[in-house]
Amino acid sequence: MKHLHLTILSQRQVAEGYYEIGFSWPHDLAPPVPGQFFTVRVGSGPAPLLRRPFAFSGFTAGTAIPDAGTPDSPHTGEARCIYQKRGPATQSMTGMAVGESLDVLAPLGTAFPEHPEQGRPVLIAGGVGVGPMLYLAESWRSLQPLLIIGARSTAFLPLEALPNGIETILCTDDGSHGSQGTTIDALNTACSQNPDLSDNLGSVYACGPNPMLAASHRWALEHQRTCYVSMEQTMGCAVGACMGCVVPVHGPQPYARVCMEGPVFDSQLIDWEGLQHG
Amino acid sequence: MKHLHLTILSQRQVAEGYYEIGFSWPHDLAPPVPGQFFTVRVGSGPAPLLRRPFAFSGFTAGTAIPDAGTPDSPHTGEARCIYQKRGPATQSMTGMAVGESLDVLAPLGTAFPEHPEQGRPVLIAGGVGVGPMLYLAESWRSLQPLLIIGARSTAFLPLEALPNGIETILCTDDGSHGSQGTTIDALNTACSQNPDLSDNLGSVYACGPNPMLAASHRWALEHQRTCYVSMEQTMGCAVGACMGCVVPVHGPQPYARVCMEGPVFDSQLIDWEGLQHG
Amino acid sequence: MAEQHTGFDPAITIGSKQLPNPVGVASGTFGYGSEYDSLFDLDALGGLYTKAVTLEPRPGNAIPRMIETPGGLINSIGLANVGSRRFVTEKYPFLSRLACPVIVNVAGSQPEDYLETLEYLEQHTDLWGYEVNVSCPNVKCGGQAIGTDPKQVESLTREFRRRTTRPVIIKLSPNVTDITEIARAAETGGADAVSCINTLVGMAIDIHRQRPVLPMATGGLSGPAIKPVGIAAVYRVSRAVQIPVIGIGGIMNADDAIEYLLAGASAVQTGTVNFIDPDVTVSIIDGIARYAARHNIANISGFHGLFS
Amino acid sequence: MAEQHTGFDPAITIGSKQLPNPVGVASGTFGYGSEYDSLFDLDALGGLYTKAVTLEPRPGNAIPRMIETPGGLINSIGLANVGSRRFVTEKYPFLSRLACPVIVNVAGSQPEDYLETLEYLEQHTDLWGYEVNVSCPNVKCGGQAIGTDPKQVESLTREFRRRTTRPVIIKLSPNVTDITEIARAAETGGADAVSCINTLVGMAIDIHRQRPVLPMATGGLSGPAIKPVGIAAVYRVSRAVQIPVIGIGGIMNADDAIEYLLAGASAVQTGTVNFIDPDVTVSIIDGIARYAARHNIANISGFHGLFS
Ligand SMILES: Cc1cc2nc3c(=O)[nH]c(=O)nc-3n(C[C@H](O)[C@H](O)[C@H](O)COP(=O)(O)OP(=O)(O)OC[C@H]3O[C@@H](n4cnc5c(N)ncnc54)[C@H](O)[C@@H]3O)c2cc1C
Ligand SMILES: Cc1cc2nc3c(=O)[nH]c(=O)nc-3n(C[C@H](O)[C@H](O)[C@H](O)COP(=O)(O)OP(=O)(O)OC[C@H]3O[C@@H](n4cnc5c(N)ncnc54)[C@H](O)[C@@H]3O)c2cc1C
Ligand SMILES: Cc1cc2nc3c(=O)[nH]c(=O)nc-3n(C[C@H](O)[C@H](O)[C@H](O)COP(=O)(O)O)c2cc1C
Ligand SMILES: Cc1cc2nc3c(=O)[nH]c(=O)nc-3n(C[C@H](O)[C@H](O)[C@H](O)COP(=O)(O)O)c2cc1C
Ligand code: FES
Ligand code: FES
Repeated sequence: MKHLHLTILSQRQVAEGYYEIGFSWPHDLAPPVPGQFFTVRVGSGPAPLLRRPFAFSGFTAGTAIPDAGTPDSPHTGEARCIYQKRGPATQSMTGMAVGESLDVLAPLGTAFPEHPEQGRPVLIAGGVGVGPMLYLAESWRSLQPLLIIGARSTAFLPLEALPNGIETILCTDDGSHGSQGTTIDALNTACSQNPDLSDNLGSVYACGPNPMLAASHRWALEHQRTCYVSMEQTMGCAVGACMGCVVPVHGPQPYARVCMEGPVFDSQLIDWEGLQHG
Repeated sequence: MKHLHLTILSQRQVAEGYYEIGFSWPHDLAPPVPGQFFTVRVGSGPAPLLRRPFAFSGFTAGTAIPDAGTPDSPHTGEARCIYQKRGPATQSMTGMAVGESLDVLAPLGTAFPEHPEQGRPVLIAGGVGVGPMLYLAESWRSLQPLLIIGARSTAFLPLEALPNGIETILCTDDGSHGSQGTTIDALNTACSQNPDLSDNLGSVYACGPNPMLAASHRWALEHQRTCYVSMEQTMGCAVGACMGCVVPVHGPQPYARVCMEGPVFDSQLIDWEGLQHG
Repeated sequence: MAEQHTGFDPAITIGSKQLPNPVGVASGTFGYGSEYDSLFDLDALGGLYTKAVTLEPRPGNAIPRMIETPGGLINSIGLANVGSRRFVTEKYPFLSRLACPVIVNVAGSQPEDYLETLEYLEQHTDLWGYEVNVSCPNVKCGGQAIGTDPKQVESLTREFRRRTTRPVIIKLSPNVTDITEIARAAETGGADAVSCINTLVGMAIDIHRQRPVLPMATGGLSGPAIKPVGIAAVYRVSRAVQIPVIGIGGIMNADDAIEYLLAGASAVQTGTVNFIDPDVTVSIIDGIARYAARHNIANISGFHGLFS
Repeated sequence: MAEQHTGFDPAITIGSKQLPNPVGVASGTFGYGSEYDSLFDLDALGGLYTKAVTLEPRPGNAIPRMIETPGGLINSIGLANVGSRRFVTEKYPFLSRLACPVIVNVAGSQPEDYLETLEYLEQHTDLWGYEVNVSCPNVKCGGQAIGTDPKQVESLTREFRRRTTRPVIIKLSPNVTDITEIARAAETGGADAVSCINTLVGMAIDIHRQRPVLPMATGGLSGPAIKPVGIAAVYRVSRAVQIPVIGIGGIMNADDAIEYLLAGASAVQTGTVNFIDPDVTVSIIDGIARYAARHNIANISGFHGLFS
């Protein structure tokens, strides 16, 4: 993990309130992998104060990027992230221009497993969880993942950023795009319409709001699949030092750190009961 | 005095670290006069927190400005200010673009006297005090004011913003432009080189750092002229409510408020001794 | 300007009187009202708390008197005011014409000063009530020296109580080990409400001149930086006493005010924000009413009921 | 990286030992060091204060544990730590290899817990010294409950003193009426230094869910918002005791650290800023040295001498 000053290479809106930002990556640092995240310091004043964590949504290796990095350590790749405009920090990020510097701590956290278990991986995404699932889908392209993305309504689906050639089911709460209902509803419908699919599906990977993660976990349990979830929690240090970002887990320790042991966890480890009270 | 949302009409750099910003003015509000000031709320977060005070450096009446004000109350004038980039608020102001909205409380404070006493008025300016003196010089153009502007060195002189057709003496601490020395040195030199000038000079008007104001006051005393100074003090409310911006004065009350009784004071009223300790 | 939202009664009972709505302006940040008169309709306020009034005029502290800090403001005004007599002749005439409750913030060096000021005001004015400032950190005696001692707070409150039937509000200092102890002392002494909090003791140093920025060294810290301290104080105090608590500290907008009401405050005061957004109270009053309507809150206790 | 600036000796004597320079990292914001190892050279630190260590492991408080406020951070970690035994086996090996002073922040519920932890650490480690956390606002017993009572502070300090010749530093709470009284109690008990301040009691409310954001309701407020409170505390405490004062609270950069040194601190600790700018200590150490060189300051007391 390094404290980096990277160069913004791209920024575009991908859905209502959602943006994709791309920034340079040092040639001598291992590329980020799906599930890992980084933190950004926005501005230099006392507010917003804390660094903000974001998951990587993609990475493109490349050739040296002009004016990014130093001659000794040129930047050769582009890392990307899809973020939602929520409060002061993300608001301010939408105003950052190509060429500006981004203060980044990266790469952080425990990624998704490098190889999925047998079968077509099922990737379930919603809200700010879409970014990492797009990256995971891309990296497992050859394994024919099934990607399911849910949103409140059409406008919030990152249609601009969807991958080509990956089977993707979209669903919305209001039915304005794809089927109406949750991602799990969509998954169940797909399985019941196509029993072959159901048999072919392997383990489950989810990132999104906690209720979506809990539902993915329950679905996986019922269908005897493994499930990995990528969790969120307000962070202090993001490097494992402050014990601020913990979630309740089963096991000898009552809590695990989202920034170190996570953000990706085997869903069986999570104490979903305990989490609800948080 | 009103709480206004004005439209930025212009912004340009006029010297190293100095900028001139222009913004719309409601048709139904009296134009600001030289010596008056306004306060700006920069950003919407907890820092910078307080509104920042700035003096008007000019005003141009005009016709309705598109997209400024409302149909009921169109904005028809442009008010201007010259400001120095110092800390967070002014730093952030340099990034504001034409068309953006400016949160302004204006007009505030007691102006320079509308008419000068007999003779050619002497206007002494330095640093962030240049703006209001340019406005005063402009408004007294027909009275042939003598404008003296001092700066550390050439780069800090607002050469871009100087008025045409007004006798202006420039001086710098390092002699890189005009004579070397203070504004009072320059004034003395001019007087000794041209005794006629000396006789013709009327009252003195000064805005700039406190030592410059004190020197102007002493010069005026020695030469039996009236002197008006425009003072600075950290402000809270800027409307006379908090007693935060006071300066020590002679008279029944020990302090006067820069935002109400000032910023322009008859220099004889100021307790220059007491001010030094502040 | 504030819309009417049916079903929500914004009034709050304090002792024998009512505040028409929960949003007042804090002492020292609103002068004597007239300064803000051209900016909005002062009659809409749920309380106008004047700058501290002392028996005799006070020049206030040496300059500079203010310095901005991260998210905050340190002031060292030092109870600068025209004194009780000139208050009555110069400031009261304007205030007496306002429809909103006018509360004079009373201060002094000795308990006797407070009481003489009170007696003078009782004789020469017809105010809504008094806020007793036993929490000013910017003066050597009086103020905080009294407000950190429960015995003195109780006895001063009792003396106020004996001399007036108008609401008596004790303004608490956060610079104590246990603010609930002071609040209970005020309640025992007969206070109708407590306001909390006054400023925190704070200081800034000029590293270029190697000396304190403020000549008195320390001053009072206010503004958004202290909101968490104010919320914690109100939460604790409102659970320790039966009388209403008026929440103060770092309120910048309606959401902040709602935080205070949920924490247990029955009313709030805006302080530093009046310098930043001088007509913000209008939108805070409105924002509270909208929130109440959205959550079917019938009156201020409804906020407390909703809180878990 | 830090340049050498001739003429300035950055070392500070605390009891029988020296800190090599005045910039340490505050307890709870730097884990047990290893977390930051890849970011900069920890050996350059003027002190590494560990997360609180208690006799037995502690899970810490319910979640969420953190919330950002204007210019600040409220935490409710609740002394989550692996306990003294696992500290020795899991954390100490890394720490023992560092060249910088390692100070364990000791906490507990009862005075006995503190002392047993101390005795265990004395037997199993060779640390630079101890910082006694009698100021944690996030636990029901221990912590602040002890730190607000001068008698308990004095006696606990005395018990530490009897059991170790290493530096004993008492960490003071700002949540008291008179912090100098507590500092003097620590000095009387035999402390080698005091650190000040720990966090302020603060609270935030979730107005959408009508409940405190933190399950424990209140937490500890840190960050730039509290810097003025920390500066005022150091200014007062350093004038009330003879032992060195270690300044903490809201330091974000070298200028802030210099403010503390001028106010009377002999050293400083960076807390929340480690989350924001994890290698900031490098530039703070350098910035202090530059300032000292510019003002011909020979050593840390030179900062105090310059102050008027
Ligand atoms: C591991 C991880 C990965 C994430 N990945 C993404 C992503 O790919 N795209 C994306 O849009 N968002 C992501 N988030 C969420 C993102 O961090 C927040 O949206 C962002 O911090 C909001 O900041 P703000 O100032 O705009 O809003 P705020 O007003 O500060 O907060 C809005 C919401 O974000 C939460 N939040 C605020 N600060 C933090 C913090 N320091 N840590 C965690 N949550 C915080 C708040 O609790 C609140 O609910 C991720 C969070 C985590 C923990
Ligand atoms: C009546 C008056 C008229 C002024 N006119 C001009 C002008 O025409 N052009 C111009 O460039 N500047 C003017 N100033 C000064 C201007 O207000 C400050 O430069 C500005 O506030 C700096 O803000 P900052 O955040 O950029 O810097 P900061 O880092 O906040 O401050 C830099 C300096 O400005 C002073 N300052 C900060 N806040 C305030 C405040 N609220 N009130 C007064 N001083 C403050 C500080 O003491 C410090 O010395 C005027 C000030 C006053 C009182
Ligand atoms: C400039 C200034 C002057 C103040 N004067 C007084 C005063 O005279 N009496 C008093 O009780 N409180 C006084 N206060 C404290 C405020 O009334 C209020 O309690 C405090 O500022 C916290 O609220 P805020 O964070 O909203 O500003 C003053 C505060 C400021 C900023
Ligand atoms: C997340 C967090 C955890 C903390 N844990 C401890 C602790 O275990 N022991 C302790 O004495 N102080 C603890 N503190 C207090 C800090 O050491 C420091 O005193 C405080 O944060 C003020 O400094 P700052 O404003 O620079 O953060 C903690 C602070 C934070 C933010
Ligand atoms: S954010 Fe500090 S331990 Fe995870
Ligand atoms: S700034 Fe408040 S009285 Fe002048």
